[in-house]
Amino acid sequence: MAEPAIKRSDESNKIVDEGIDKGIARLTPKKIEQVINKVLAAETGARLKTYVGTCVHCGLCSEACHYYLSHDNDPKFSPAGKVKQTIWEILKKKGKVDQKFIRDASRIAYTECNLCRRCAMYCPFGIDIAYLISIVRRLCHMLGVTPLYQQDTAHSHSATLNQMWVKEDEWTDSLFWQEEEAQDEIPDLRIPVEKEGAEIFYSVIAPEPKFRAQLIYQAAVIMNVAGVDFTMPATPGWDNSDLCMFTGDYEVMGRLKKAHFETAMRLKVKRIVMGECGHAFRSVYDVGNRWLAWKMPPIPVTHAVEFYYELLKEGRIKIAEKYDKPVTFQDPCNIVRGRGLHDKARYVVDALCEEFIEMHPNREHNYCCCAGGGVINAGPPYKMKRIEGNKIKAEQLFAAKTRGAKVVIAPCHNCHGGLEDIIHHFGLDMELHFLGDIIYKIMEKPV
Amino acid sequence: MHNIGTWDWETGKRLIADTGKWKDMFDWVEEPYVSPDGERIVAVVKTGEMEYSVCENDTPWESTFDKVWYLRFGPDNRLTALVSSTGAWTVAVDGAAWENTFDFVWNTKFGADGKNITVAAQKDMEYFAVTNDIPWETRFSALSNLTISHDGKRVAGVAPTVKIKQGDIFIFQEGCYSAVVDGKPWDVNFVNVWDLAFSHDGEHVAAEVRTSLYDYTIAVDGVLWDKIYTSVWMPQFSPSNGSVTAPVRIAGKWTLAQDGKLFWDRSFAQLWHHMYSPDGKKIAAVVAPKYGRWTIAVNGIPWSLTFGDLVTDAVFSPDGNRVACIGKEGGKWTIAVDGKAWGEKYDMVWQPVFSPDSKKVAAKAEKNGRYTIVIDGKPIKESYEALWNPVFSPDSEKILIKGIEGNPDGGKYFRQVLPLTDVTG
Amino acid sequence: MHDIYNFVSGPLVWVSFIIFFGGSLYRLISMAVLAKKKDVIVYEYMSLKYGLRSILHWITPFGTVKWRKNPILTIVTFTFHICLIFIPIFLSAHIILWKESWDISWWYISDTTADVLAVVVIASCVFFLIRRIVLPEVKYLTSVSDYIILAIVAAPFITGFWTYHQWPGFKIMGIIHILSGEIMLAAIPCTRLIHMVFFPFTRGYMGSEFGAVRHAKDW
Amino acid sequence: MGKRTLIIYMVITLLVCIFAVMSGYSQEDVTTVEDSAFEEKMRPTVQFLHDEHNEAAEIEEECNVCHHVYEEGKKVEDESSEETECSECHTLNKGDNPLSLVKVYHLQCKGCHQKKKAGPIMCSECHPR
Repeated sequence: MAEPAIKRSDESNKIVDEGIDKGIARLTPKKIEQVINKVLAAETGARLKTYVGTCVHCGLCSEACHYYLSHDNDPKFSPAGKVKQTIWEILKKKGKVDQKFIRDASRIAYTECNLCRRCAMYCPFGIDIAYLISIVRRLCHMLGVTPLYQQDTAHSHSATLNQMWVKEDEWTDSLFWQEEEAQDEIPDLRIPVEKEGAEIFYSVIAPEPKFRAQLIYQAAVIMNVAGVDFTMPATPGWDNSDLCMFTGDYEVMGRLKKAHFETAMRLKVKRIVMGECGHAFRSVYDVGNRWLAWKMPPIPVTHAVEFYYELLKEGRIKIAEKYDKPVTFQDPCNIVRGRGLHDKARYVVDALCEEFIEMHPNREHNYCCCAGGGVINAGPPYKMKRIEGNKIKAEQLFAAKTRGAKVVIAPCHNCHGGLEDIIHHFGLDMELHFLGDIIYKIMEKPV
Repeated sequence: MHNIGTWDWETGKRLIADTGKWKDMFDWVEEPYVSPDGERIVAVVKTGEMEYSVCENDTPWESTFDKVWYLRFGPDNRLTALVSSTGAWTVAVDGAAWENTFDFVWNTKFGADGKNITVAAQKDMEYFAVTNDIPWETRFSALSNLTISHDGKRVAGVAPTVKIKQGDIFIFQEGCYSAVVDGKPWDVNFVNVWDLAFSHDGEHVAAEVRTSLYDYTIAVDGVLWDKIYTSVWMPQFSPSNGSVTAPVRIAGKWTLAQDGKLFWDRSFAQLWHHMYSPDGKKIAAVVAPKYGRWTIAVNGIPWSLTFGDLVTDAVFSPDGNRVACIGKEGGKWTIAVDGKAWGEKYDMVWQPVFSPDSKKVAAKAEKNGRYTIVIDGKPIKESYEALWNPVFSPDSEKILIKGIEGNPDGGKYFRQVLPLTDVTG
Repeated sequence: MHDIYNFVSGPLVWVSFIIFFGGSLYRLISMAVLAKKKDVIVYEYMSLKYGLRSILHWITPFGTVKWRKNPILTIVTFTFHICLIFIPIFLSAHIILWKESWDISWWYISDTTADVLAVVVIASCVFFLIRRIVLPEVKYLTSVSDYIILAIVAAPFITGFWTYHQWPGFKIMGIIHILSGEIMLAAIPCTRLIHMVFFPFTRGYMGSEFGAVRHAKDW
Repeated sequence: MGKRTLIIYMVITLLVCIFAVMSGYSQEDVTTVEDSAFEEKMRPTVQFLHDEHNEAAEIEEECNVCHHVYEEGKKVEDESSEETECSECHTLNKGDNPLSLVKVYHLQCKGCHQKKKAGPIMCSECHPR
């Protein structure tokens, strides 16, 4: 295979999204102005003002953004370029913008920025562009102009406290089902449900019981083999994911985090361990908890990467035979820029795999997967746009491949979803796994 | 707890079961549960290939099931379990299964005297509640927030009342949910309905509702407060006058409102889990007086003691004059009573318990993997492998301690009644 | 001429310094007050250690990935900013004026050095101007105000250079030089030049969030 | 005092004397402002046509407008100091900032010009290229 092929569809701006289009149809310039000014007055302050007043329009953030790099350096996709098209204009016009403007702002904020915060490391002033785009999303939410699929997810969150309309019985039943499946392999395996006083509450995102139940299975095997005293709840609050954080529905975001942490408190666990998901970590670690006035998570949250690190370091799981295919590693924004887990992740990868090939750039500087920040949740209408918006990731993966990498490890659901599409679309022909997949495969298990 | 006066309050220690032996008797023993009076200790055990039962005081039930979970004792010391046989789920009470079976049951709830047992159930993808083996006649496409009245006679939940397809966001936003009381939905729909609360007499239900994506308020028996807020938390009925109060969010701060009017004159960075004293004269709530600091406010006035991590499980004394809660600071847990924290810090503490005369507070606490009971800040001498919440005698002079001594393999479960003079000097 | 000179070198200096210091202080205080009211988390997560850690990396040439990836820009930016502050403070002609008015003085650089550095600043401004016109990602962000700000910054150096070399019209240029310096000082709190004052806070806050909360580097 | 320092002092004194004598001779056609204390010049020497300046300033008879003598902080009205270099009184002590002398000169010339609103006041007007 040569260089990744560039297939650009200029159709991306003509994408039909009923959520946005119908939302726009309900608006009037007067309503727009009213809502914008009300929200800005009530919810923004020194940060917005200082960031906008400090930006010297130098363009240095541009090369941080995978959208910009993937769109042949089109300035409209640069971080500051997106800010210019949205919040600058809103502030300049004091909210007197029309429906078309809001339509574009919604498209930019929800589908052309993953809030990955890489640009904060390229702006000399450390201007938090993800925060500025989040304000635009908040405004769009308050105006009712959100991508349909994302909004539906937000509705699911509000009605069921999980992301995928999973009903209370379905959740518990899927745990029983995975327990039973896994008992075929390890007869005394148990997924303890509602075990008060366990050491750990293992929390996951709703796509796991819904589509990727094998991840629960694998986690159960790892937990059981390592002798971890864990439990999973039988009540809402089991899901740690949070698309409301990304649509801008902070009130429901808070409700979700409250349910999650209060479930941990009710179960009297010492900490929460969560599966390989990035955005959920962001929401429990430094976004959702803050909205509720918890300065730090009231019950500590350990991400799977760090948890695997502990298990391997303490020798609680042993590797029967190292994974022999050469691997590369995708550093997810929310646990690397968001939690500095890159070194622990490398410890885990080195402990599991024969050969590890770095992607470049890596660690805090890794390129975003282009799926996070709610973008993949904007659904099928934006799929091609999302894939084409990350040509640079294909190039980065391809470079790792030419140096021998056959497998990509992505310890985050969004990264996983994003990379899966990129690998497929650009014909990269690489395998894609979670860390848990590999641990499960190569760990020593009781016979 | 029910009929507490009839329990055995004779001072002394009694071996109830040699739980350490259970591991030899069964391939599979789950974590034990103890009845409120401490007379029974039970656990889910495996009695054969794909065959589970409940072991009670060293003896398994005669009935076996494909799966048993959610062992819960009612206030009257009856034991319930959620059981399935050949794919059909039901409730077993002291080993006797209900006649009706379902595709799934969960969320067992008890009325104050334990007579009324309610679960949420699903059959043929339809959802409803079942009380004492009697299911609701009406069924819904989902059911959540199952809530029972004080006596357990009435049951409410939240259910979709308009058929909605996934992805139809605009229909959702018109309002497709309502509260359902004893199977009968309110005749008004909301975008969302969350926590419900029954009035003390069980006659009325109040609910947190969202009437659009942005407008939150409280609905009482389906009638909205005339004020809207940017968010609300769970409402409560006053036991004395039947008014409804709820934490409400105004301009980014939380305060307490009563029947749609501001009730407390100060606001907080957070305010939730408010509760009435038994006489209804006082309200206490968990609050954050400033960002990242947590405490209890009584009638709107916060304690000066605050915790950085969290405050939870607050409880009023029976006379309504005292409040105790769990507080956590720097990863360590303790109990605070009336604004003063116990000196000792623990790895975990459980909800504190007041004596009937309101003078003493006891709590289960964990340190270095061992459990003990702490009374007014002082731990009792013994520590345990497993322990359940203590109970004060009706005359407040004794305390019932239910604990497993020894290591888990050789553990023995004792029921012990201690005079308080002994333990606290 | 005397009247004009006396005016620009007397009362206007006062005015510009008052606007500069007073204005900057006002911007700082109003930011702090507003943050206390609306962005309390900024105070909660601000960390001296991690804030400084980030600031130090960013004010060190080639101390960040960004600086290393763009060497020419890094050199220009750093020399520009250093000279911009260094020249006016350590120029002998300015110090003589301080000496005459307040009888205070300090170390100064030779006029030849100053002359060379002034060329560096002017050249840097030209570099920035060309960047703005030529680079699409910068051009896209550029508004008229950006050119005006650049002109405000370049003007004192161009006019100073002109006056020093006594090119035609240097007397008028001398007046313009003083005036342009005053305009620049006064413009700092009123324009995006405030970035000079806000830098430690924006960078420090991001450094704190990255370092103290998220245990990661932001450079 | 070391030998070396002594020699330097002697040389300076000698130079000053020569200068004083020479300037005495050229009194009639002073064209620049010179002071032996300025060893290293930061700016070109100030061009100063003594007589023309005084004529224009109408101070031909009043030498002590510039060549003043101060005693105990008071200007002595009928004395003047034509024969003395400014730096003799406005001494540059060891370690003194040379700017102190510059300041004196500047205030003398520029100060008066500003007061009278006549004559040059900006740097390059007096220090030409």
